[in-house]
Amino acid sequence: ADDITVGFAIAKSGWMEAYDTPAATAAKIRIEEINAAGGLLGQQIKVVEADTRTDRAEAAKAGLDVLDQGAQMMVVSCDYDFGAPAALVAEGEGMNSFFLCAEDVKAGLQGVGPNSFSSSVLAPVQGATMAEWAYAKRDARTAFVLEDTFIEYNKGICTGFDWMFPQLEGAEILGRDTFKNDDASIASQITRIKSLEKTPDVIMLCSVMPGAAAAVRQIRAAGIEALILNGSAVDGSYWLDAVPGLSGFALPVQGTIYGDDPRPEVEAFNAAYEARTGARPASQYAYPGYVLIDLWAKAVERAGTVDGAAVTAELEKMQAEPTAFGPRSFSAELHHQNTALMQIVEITGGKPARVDEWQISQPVPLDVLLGK
Amino acid sequence: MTLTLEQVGVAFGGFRALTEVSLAIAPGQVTGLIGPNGAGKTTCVNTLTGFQRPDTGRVVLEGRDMSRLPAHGFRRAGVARTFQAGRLFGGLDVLDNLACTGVGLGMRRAAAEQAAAEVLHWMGLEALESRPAAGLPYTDERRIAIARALIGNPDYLLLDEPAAGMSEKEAADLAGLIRRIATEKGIGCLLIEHNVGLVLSVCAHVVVLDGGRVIEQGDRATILGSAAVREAYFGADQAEAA
Amino acid sequence: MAKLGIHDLAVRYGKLTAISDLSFTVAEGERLFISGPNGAGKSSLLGAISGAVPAAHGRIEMDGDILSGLGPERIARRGLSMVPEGRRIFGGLTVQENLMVGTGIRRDRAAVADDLETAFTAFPILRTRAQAPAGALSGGQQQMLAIARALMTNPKVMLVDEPSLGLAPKVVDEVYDRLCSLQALRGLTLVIVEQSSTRAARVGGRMILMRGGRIVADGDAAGFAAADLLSEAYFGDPA
Amino acid sequence: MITQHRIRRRMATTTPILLALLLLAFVALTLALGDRAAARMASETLIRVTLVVGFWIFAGNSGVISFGHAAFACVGAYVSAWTTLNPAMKATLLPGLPPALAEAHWHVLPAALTAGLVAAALALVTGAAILRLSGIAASIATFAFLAMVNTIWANWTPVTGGTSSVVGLARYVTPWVALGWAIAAILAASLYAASASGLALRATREDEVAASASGIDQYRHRLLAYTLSAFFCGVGGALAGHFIGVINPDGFYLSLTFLMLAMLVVGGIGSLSGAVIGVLAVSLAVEALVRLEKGFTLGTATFALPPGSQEIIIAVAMILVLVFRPAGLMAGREIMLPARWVTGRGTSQN
Amino acid sequence: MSLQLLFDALSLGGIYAIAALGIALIFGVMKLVNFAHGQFIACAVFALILPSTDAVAALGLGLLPTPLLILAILGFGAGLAVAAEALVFRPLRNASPVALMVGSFALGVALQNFLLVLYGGRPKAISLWAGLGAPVRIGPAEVPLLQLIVIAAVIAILLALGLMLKRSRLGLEMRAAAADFGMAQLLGVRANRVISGAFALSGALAAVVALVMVAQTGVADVRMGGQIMLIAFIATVVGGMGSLPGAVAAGLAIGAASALLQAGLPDAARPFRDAFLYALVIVVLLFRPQGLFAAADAKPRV
Ligand SMILES: Nc1ncnc2c1ncn2[C@@H]1O[C@H](COP(=O)(O)OP(=O)(O)OP(=O)(O)O)[C@@H](O)[C@H]1O
Ligand SMILES: Nc1ncnc2c1ncn2[C@@H]1O[C@H](COP(=O)(O)OP(=O)(O)OP(=O)(O)O)[C@@H](O)[C@H]1O
Ligand SMILES: [Mg+2]
Ligand SMILES: [Mg+2]
Repeated sequence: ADDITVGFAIAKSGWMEAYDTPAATAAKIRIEEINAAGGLLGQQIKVVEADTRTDRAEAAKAGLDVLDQGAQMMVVSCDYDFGAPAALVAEGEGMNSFFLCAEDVKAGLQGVGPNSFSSSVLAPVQGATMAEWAYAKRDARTAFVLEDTFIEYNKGICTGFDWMFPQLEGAEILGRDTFKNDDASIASQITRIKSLEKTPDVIMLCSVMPGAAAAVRQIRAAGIEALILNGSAVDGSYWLDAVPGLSGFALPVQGTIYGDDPRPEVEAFNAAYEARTGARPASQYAYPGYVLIDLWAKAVERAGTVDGAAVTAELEKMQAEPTAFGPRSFSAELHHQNTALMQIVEITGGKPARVDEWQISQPVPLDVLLGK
Repeated sequence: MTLTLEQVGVAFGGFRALTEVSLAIAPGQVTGLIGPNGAGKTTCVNTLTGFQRPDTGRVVLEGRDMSRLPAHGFRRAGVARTFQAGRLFGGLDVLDNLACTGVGLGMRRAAAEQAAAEVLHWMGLEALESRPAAGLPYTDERRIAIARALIGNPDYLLLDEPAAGMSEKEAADLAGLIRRIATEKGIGCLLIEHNVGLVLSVCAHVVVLDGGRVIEQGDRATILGSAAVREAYFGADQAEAA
Repeated sequence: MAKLGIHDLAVRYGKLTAISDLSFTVAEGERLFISGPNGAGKSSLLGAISGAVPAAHGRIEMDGDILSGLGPERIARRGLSMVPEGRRIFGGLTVQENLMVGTGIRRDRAAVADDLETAFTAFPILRTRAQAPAGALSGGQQQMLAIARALMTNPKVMLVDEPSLGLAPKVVDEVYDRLCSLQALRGLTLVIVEQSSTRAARVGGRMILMRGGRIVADGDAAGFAAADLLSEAYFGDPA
Repeated sequence: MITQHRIRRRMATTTPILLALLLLAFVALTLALGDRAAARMASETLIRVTLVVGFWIFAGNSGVISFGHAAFACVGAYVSAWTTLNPAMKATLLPGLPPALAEAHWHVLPAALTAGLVAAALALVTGAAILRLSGIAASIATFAFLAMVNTIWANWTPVTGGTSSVVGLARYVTPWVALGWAIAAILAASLYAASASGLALRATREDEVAASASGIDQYRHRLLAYTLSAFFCGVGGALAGHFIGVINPDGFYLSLTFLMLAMLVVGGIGSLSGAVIGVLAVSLAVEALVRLEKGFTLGTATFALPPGSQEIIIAVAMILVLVFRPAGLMAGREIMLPARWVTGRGTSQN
Repeated sequence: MSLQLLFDALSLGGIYAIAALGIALIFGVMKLVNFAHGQFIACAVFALILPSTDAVAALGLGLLPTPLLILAILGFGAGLAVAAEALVFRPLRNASPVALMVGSFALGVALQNFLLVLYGGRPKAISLWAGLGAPVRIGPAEVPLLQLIVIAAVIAILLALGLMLKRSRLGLEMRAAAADFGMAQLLGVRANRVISGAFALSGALAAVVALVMVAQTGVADVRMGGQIMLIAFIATVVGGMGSLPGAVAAGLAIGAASALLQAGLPDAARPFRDAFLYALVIVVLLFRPQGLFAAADAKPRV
């Protein structure tokens, strides 16, 4: 054929749809750019799609479906749990698969298999970034960890924070507690924070929407004003109405959607996204979609083929490969980013803005990533 | 060799349904139990079959204290009963209804069906064998309920108002059946009925309950002659007859 | 004009025909017994009149108004009350609450308390256990409650399905006494399903004999008992 | 003399055979379509048959609604994962496994059997407490049991991987494998239903009080059925895991519970055929709607249902089935050969 | 500390109690375990905002002044429940309890997907009443104002419902229609209307939960209400099916047990909180199978 076919086995209905569509749109923007610039290996890239319906069994079927439509590389759902069944189908065919934005180490070499990648930044890196940044820039010496046990991503954030923060000179985790994303009230957790001998400098909140917004609202309502840290998952201003006038809330992102990213490529992408969809990205989770196509296309050019093993070999050679959203690396041990330059966004008076950027001083070790 | 209540008392909340009731059912005999509504007759049967724990006193079968046995244990020990409402297993056919008892007594299914067929035959109800229990006419429902209780030849059979809703003729047939059960099978029966004619025609011995106490017992003549019974229970026709 | 008129009534359950071509009338204040073997269709007939069972065919009138198709609530509101087969008391409600359920349709609210008192006097056990859950009553006590409950709606026509079922002989007498005296007092029209022809004969009234969903005889109750027509209806060939 | 009752019993023995043939035809037909998605749909449907028939053994005969059977599927799936996964993989993903399991690298068949046995053992132990209850209290207790298993599985990270999916299960479940297990479940279910215990349990379903007056020890029979039923749900769970290749505690929680219940009720809880037909009907309807949602071409125009409409349509259809056939599609009847075939006398009796 | 713990327990338990009331009411009236109740809650939450799949939510009904807004949402909940009764549960009236339950579940699925289509899958933020979370000092404890409101609401609702059911004619007819629909009709009770009334009340109670949730969390999510519904359902059974005070007591008890476990369990065991909670539920049931406050006819006499 004279086309290269990329299959998107992603959620187009069900609740995952809200996460998959922006990233997939970004991926398609990059595909169009490549096509406009003459294509890949001289061929145009064609997109085929199937709906996983936010259902694991349907995801595997969607994988087969795009395969039947001729896919030579598979882009799967954002989330590891919902993307893996399709990625496994790709793996079974010796094809490459990319998660749209998975941040769990198992969404790659350690779980799905040797040809699977994600271009996003691992959750523990996000937690560790916030730990080190808050320590260095906000003099955080004491912390409270509040972990939402709902999904693995949350646990990953806390893993990274727990690894980094106590390593820092004079830093101490004063206490911790857990909650569930759909808990109707976190009154007892708040009581635990309030009954600490001294108020912590920061609260590491490892949670996602809607539980994260609910937790922040209740923490602030209770009069706790400590700086709250969170992961990238709560990026975006759409939820800020839940906590009117919120201040002192910081999170790491791969690029900012607020027009204040120091890198012009980021803003260029935001503009392209707006031109295509009529709105700017609602959160940073569009970006990994763009990056994954970018990296894969480069690897394909270098390998001269779309064959899974050959492209994997090229991807694994990438060290600090520049992309619009910062350098990315893969290796034969890890198909994820265990360190990354992240933009720090802080919300002040209900307005998010980039305040800083940070890269952790040492990559998160594999053992920590694997929870050993 | 009897099934007895010894000084049994039962209370529901503060309400004393039975007070120091003692009565005995002898094998091969039909004992009658009569009394006004709410006298405690059904409660007696419930106590005698493990559906109601006595608060005081005990239930004794052939010398063995049964008071703590579960209801299914009573049936296995040979005490069978019927209910004031038929309580057949509506979704099953008649033969299976009977076979359930066999199975409950530990038979294999084939043996249980065999036993069921035999009882149906003995009662002359073979024709009903394959009918679904749910659609049975009232009278047949009652007879099947009795048949179900007869599987595995229990030693005792307690019948709670088996003739209710039957016409005079049907009740007479039922009386014949109860007599046969006692004489041919040697089963000790307890018969609760408001049809006093039926009770007096079948029972050698009758116990009268009122307000949870035994107020009289004895043979036909004693009962008919008792002023207390007449006062508490009899209607116009029995009163005339007495 | 007849109080109740049944014309060409048919009732079917699926393929099974329970009643067919049934016609009769009941005069105001009359006492009508309905008798017949099991499965004759007596309960189905009462059900059809009260609207609980849909009629497949035919017309039912009360005071000349057509009842068919009105539904049980509206029929009840026109002053027809029923003591159904199997009593159907509300087990979780107290005895007194059971008695009060049907009084919502009455306009003479003031008389309700008097009627309650009358019911308690007629069936003293109901007064004793007024606050007990009705489900705990003995079988016969529940039957009394069902009758008293129907009376509490202050009906003009009352349908009673086997009132003596499960009642002690003495109470049966009392129930009939009570029904008859109310009838005398209020001009109540009574339709009673009664298996015992001797009982019906003693109480007195008209009697209809049903068999296989049809009327096989209609006449004076006392006459039936004497003429032994009953046993013929039960065991003889269909008329 | 051969009575109607006997004839019916004999006819009943043809039910599992007919159901097996029906499923065989279903597999043959979908495979004839030659499309991989259809083949996967067939496997998925047959796995559900195993699960729902297993579920029916308890729920259908006892009349007690259990919410806990998805937990047995969960346990089954993980047991099979623990025993079959590549040890190197387990060392990284499930570091907390005891050594014996960490090193196990079994064949999938003994693993599936073990999955069933472990689920059955769990049922025996938990059922011993839960089944002392009756009616709605028993249902709630099974629900609490499900929620407990789910909470434990979602947080016992070193052993279960927590909320994160365990991947790498050998994807061996072809339609034929699934068919084999579905037929095994159907046979077991019909043998149980025909057994003394099955009859006793149905009696308790009809009337608990009358059953104990018949000498039936309800608790014992319920426990037996619960255990047997858990076995097939355990196996079904294992199959489901190996079918997708990825397992997650969430995949064996509320949605599976309700899917199983819905299929059972739509088909009719009163009969084994109802259980099987319910699975087929719901699965095929979902598949058809999914395909409609993807769009189909008629001439030059393409029609597609809007995304998300499938769930709504299925839900509405389910309500309609319940309204118009409250006892389910089969309404308690079994698929059987007609009487004259089993009597061999050419007479049909009614 | 202990007073604080009490209020923490009440804050969670109060929400469960109101939800449990809504479920117990319908169970009492129809023997229906209404699994759509959670979606009634979610729908009432989303009724505050305009349908759109945009990430940022625009208030719709939420713009009304507070008293009107509360009335509107209560009315919405009641209307939704009444419509559900008329369209789904009335035709199913003669179906078995299991079929009813599955029907209610199907209704829940339909409603949830309907919300997904209208609003998209992303959680939305709702800015209403953030001030209600402000703590009020009561002795040594600090209690958010909202919690005091919830506790007061639970007591008021329970009293009002209790009075209504026990003392009023409507309540009597409701319970009669619940026990035997046909017999109630034979006594002239307009049973359909009465049952609609029960659904309206239950829907309004779902709306109360929705308002409390919005005030507490500030978010709207299609999956919202599911968890509460399950706990409320358990509370209904543990409390004694059909007993309203039982449902409230058990709702409060489950909330309290949850808060106590959260406070008392060691770090490592805390993620397993719910497992302990559910084990406790099973234990309670084993000792009191008919529930803590069993209705009088819970165990029918032989
Ligand atoms: N479970 C219970 N709870 C409360 N009271 C009960 C219960 N069971 C029985 N009673 C009361 O105990 C008394 C005796 O009841 P029982 O059913 O034994 O009477 P009975 O003699 O069988 O009457 P009947 O002839 O009307 O059937 C009645 O007053 C009844 O109300
Ligand atoms: N709900 C029903 N469904 C199907 N058939 C029914 C139903 N109710 C009654 N039947 C049938 O209709 C016929 C008439 O029944 P009905 O109850 O009216 O008779 P009956 O004269 O009242 O008898 P009984 O003396 O037993 O009360 C019977 O054959 C009965 O089996
Ligand atoms: Mg009695
Ligand atoms: Mg009748």
